[in-house]
Amino acid sequence: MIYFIKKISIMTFTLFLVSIISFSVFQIIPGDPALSKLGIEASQEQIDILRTELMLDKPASIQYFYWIKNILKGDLGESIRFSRPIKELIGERIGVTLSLGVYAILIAVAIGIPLGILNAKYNNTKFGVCLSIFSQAGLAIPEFWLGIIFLIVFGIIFKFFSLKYISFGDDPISHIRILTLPAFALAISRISVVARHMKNIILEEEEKDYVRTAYSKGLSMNKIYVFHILQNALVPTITIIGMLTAGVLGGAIVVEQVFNLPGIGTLLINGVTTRDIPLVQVIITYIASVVVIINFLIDILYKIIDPRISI
Amino acid sequence: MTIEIKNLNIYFNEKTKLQAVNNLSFNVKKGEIMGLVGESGCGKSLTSLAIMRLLRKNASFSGDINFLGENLLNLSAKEMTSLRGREISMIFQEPLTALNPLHRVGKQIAETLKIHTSLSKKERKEKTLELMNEVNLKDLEDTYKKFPHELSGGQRQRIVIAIAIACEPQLIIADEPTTALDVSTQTQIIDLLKKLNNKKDHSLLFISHDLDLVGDLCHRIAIMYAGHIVEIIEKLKDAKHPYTKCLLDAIPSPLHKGKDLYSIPGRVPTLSERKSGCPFAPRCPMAKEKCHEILPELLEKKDGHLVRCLYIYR
Amino acid sequence: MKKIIGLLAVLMLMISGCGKEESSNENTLKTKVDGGELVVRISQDMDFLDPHKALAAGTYEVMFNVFEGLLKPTHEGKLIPAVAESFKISKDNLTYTFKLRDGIKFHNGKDVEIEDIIFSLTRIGGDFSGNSVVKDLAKNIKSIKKIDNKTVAIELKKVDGTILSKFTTAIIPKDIVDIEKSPIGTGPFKFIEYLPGQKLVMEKFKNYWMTGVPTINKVEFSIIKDEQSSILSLQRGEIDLYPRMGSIHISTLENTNNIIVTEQNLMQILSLNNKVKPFDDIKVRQAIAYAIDSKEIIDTLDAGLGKSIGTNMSPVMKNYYNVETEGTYTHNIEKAKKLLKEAGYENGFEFTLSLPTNYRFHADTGVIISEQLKKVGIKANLVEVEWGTWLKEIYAGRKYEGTIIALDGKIEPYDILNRYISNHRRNFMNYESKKYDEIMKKITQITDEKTKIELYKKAQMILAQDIPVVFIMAPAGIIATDKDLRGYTPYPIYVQDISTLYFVK
Amino acid sequence: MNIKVKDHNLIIGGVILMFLLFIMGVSFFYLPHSVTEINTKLKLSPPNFSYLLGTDNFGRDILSRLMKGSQTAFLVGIISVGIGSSMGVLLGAISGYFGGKIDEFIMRITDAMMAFPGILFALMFISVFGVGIENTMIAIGIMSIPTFARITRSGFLREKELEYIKAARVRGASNFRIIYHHILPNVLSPIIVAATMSFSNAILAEAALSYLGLGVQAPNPSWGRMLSESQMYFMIAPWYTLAPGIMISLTVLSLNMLGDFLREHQKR
Repeated sequence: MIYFIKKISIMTFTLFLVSIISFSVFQIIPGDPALSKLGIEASQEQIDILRTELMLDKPASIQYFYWIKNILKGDLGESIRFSRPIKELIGERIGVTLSLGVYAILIAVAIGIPLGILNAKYNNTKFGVCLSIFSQAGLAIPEFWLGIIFLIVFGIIFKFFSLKYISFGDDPISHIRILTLPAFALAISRISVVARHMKNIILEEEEKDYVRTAYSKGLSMNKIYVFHILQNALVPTITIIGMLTAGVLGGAIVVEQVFNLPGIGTLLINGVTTRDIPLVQVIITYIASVVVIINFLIDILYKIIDPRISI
Repeated sequence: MTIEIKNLNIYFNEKTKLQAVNNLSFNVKKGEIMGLVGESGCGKSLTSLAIMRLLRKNASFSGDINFLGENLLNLSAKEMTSLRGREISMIFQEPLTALNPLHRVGKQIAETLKIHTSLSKKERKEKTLELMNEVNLKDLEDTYKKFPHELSGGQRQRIVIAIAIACEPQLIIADEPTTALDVSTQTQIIDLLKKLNNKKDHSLLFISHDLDLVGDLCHRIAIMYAGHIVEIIEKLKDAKHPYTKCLLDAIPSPLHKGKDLYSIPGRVPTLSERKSGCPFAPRCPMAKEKCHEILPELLEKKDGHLVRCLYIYR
Repeated sequence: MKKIIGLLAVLMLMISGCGKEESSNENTLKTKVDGGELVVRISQDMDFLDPHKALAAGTYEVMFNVFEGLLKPTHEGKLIPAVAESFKISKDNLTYTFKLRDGIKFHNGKDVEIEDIIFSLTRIGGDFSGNSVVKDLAKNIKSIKKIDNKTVAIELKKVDGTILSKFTTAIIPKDIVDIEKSPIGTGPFKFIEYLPGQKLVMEKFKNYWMTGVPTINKVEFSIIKDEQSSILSLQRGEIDLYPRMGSIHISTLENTNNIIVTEQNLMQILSLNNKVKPFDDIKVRQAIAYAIDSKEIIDTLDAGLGKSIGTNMSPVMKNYYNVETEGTYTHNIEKAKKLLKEAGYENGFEFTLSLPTNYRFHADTGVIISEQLKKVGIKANLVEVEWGTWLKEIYAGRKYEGTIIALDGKIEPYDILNRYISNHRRNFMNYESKKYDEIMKKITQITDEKTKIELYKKAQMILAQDIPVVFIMAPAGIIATDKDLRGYTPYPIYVQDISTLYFVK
Repeated sequence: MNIKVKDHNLIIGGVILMFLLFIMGVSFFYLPHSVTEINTKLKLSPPNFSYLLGTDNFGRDILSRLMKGSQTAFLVGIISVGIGSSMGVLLGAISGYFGGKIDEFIMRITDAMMAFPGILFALMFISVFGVGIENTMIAIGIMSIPTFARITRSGFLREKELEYIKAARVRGASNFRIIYHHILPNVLSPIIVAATMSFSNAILAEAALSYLGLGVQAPNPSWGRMLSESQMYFMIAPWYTLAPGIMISLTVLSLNMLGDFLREHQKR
């Protein structure tokens, strides 16, 4: 149990650091949020009223204190640009980013693992070479470029995928159909990451003694792969999924921009350009916290699955 | 004759082709415990892997290993798979890593029965408990459910042995089964192997680098050096070959009290350094000039005592 | 070849009537559809739904269909009565009496009453953080008196010839609780919902006072920031109206969609900070004006459809526009070099040209201008500036040497030209001219249309000669619509009038 | 030398990288056309004899802009890997070697930094310090510090326990000597592998940042910027988008392959 508590304390400290980084970074940002809100027409005294209203004139530490106090109370503050509670804005749009992220990770794992196994099995053969080049190519293509090509090839030429976002609640099937393209654009580079990891792990497991014992028991190669090697290989694969989350969320920001999906990625970019500091701070902390929490959960899951390590 | 190996050669083809085992010939009689002894790197483990056809892809071999009337080297992968575990089985050196960490030990024993026998699930469990009992494991039901990391080294090796004897194979190969264990467990495992060999009529090929251990356990002992068998004897004390004698001198024992311990000059040549002539010639105290040119034959001098040396029994 | 035919087709459209889309022959086969759902692409979110607070042009463009003032602008740039039926101006030009249009209703079904007008016009006074139109009006209102249930008299503090356009300020119900959450007005469309970053939806207001309008049942303003995905949505038929489209996409869309080219009330300028050396010297500014070839910029970036202009006024303003200002500084390298020599910069000079990042059009113009200036030895270092910083440092702070931006026109010519008055808050080019200030002051004191037009033209000529900024072009307004959408009426101001649109089948 | 299938990473990766380095090398001396000079009459013309890869929307030659862009790409890569590795290795060494409180603290900071997806970190950095090639490089550099720190730390932890370190300590070697002379050389190979990987990530990050309008400034050409500018013309002039996209993908592919080769080589 001590391991569990230690892990939680580490996590909270990391989250605390995350909030400090994302808060302080935006304190020294040029450009004045009040001005960009009220726009070029506003008079100076109007801007000052808004600045005091938003406590922009108080020293950073006090602002941070209030900010964290409110977050813990559940009030994430109000977006300057949309003058609406940030919790609402994120609430409306988080569904898009999460379903996109989960969908992308599922694709990456569903294709990555078999690809990794094939890579490992045909490691030094001609076929193996083509496979590994193919999976590396996935990593090499910039996500947004891939997105654009998908958009045009499947969006226009084949008129395959509609671009109008439909939420899961309204119509789950077309929700998935619409998210397929962006999810694939996001997943392609992750597939190669998963495949490479899978291949390395399998190659490592193949050398292990228990595989030789299995052979000596008279098990056929395929059975050994399925019952012994893959199971042992799957345990560390879970940590890969943890690693993917940061990359997928980062990629989602760009892919949402290309496919014009109303996720928190587009909201963030919108916030950065319009200097909507409260909104941007909350979103960045939110994304970073999601990454930290998921990695924490993966760690715990990893311990539960692997009997060798007791909590 | 359970198994007979004739002119077995094993090569490694990394950059160039290297010969690791050089036309090895020996046999193991029914119910006999045959020792295969030599310093590390002499090719003894390779031989065991060759018999099981578990050599790495970059190794090639020639010669024949006759077992149950067939040459194992010519069998197809499928035929070999059905043989392994049923007629030949193996015990490994590292009990810690020899078992799959994610499966319960009981299940790993039952797996062998599942492959080779048509016993039902319940019957397999009973047979497994029976086997665990035979290898002197305690509170069987509980141990059955345990994972490998929850058992001690000795217990784990007993599980491996249980796996090996599950289908009453003709031949069991034990590749340094006790090296990784502490001395007390070592003697228990050796006694267990002796007991099992007497009770059942399987033959045991015992591979080790510990001369003392092999001396007590085995009916016959083959001493290997740099890919060749240099001597096959029944009792260590009547060893004739200079290498065997040097090995015996190097064992600290009360007889040599007061004398400093003897150690063989030089070191074991690597694969690429092996030259023609008697392999032991460069380090042999009695080496003559001819030893460096001719590779002596392994000749049978006296009933069952074979020696590969030009000057012994002249 | 394909491209040339495309351009010809578009030019043909131009000639066939400035923007007002004539029904070509294949149209007669199609019949007008009653109702229908329309999706319009817009690029930015609303800043405020409260009409009196809204500042962003993008918001007025959309909410023009929801709110109406006492008066309402038309596509010819005139003002017609809306909530008011008629109005009289007193002899001393101080009191404006409006007669309420009878039977006019709010979207919530209630009749519009005089109290609503009084509420709307008093609400904007005091320290209410309203937009400039509303603030200027509130500053000049002395009193608002209810004459009877149908008429109201508004007394001004001092005569203002330009006040009329301020009466387009929205009239909202007096008992409204939160206008931001539920915007209610008298316009042709009723507000339904607004999801920031996604869409704003309106539906047809059945008992709108103007008969026969609107036809469309439901309008969704879909917020798509990325130009590429907007084009694709248009091609896939997911959006029906794409205002202010980039000219480069014309050839892609010409056979799948209608393309309407209009003159926009928008002036793209290269602003040179008149307080910063060497731009304080008029010769240097003139040299730059001669060095810049606006024709090449128009051909490259606006498919040749934009119009080069000589002053801060677009031809769309018709009789207010001073035609003589065109061509004051046609492209002439020798003259530019001569002027530079006279100003003492024979071997040129270097300056920083700051470009706002979120307007690719201006950034590209900067690239071309920096190349053109090289020919006369002037080195323009391009620096891209993030929009937030541009607003604070350059627009408000005036800390820059050169920048490129577009100034959108207003319905009232005075509001377009007042930026260049010396002490005006938004005079970020730091232009000071006594002569210009006097003319602008005189304009506010008179209400006679003819003399005002003369003065406007004189003001434009001064700007053309003094050239505080280089007037590059009035970019063409390109609108792409669904094949079967008709009735698009372009306005001289930044609005999308949905009421005149209809589908044909 | 019998080139075995196993070395495919080295062969293909190496060939592509040589080709790219060759292009970059040539670009220092000769460019088919001027990189900035525009002639609007030739805008968006398809690949033809005088403009091998066609022209962009200003009529500038795409090929020469790509060659010049290769300089920016490698510059961005080298500098950001330089920043990332120097800081990262230093942090990793300290926390790995000394352990205890410092290790805990540094690790928590790297955890926190790693929580921010790469692009987010660069986004924050650039919106604070402004756009431009220098800031892009620093931002991407900082982004890669945590990975280097992690790898160096695990390398140090592994080496620290080995005998030859204890032996060095017994001989009275100073901490600095041990770190510098003994441990670092043995930890170098995983760092080199990480360096190649983060070099290719830097190029991808620069492209993504330019797409969001925050990367390298006009008019000096960068692949990322060309890619983002050209996407509007995809339907009219597909070659304009494909050229930079392919260049970026090739560079990243070759670097990843070399990285894989080094990683496999390092293990044996």
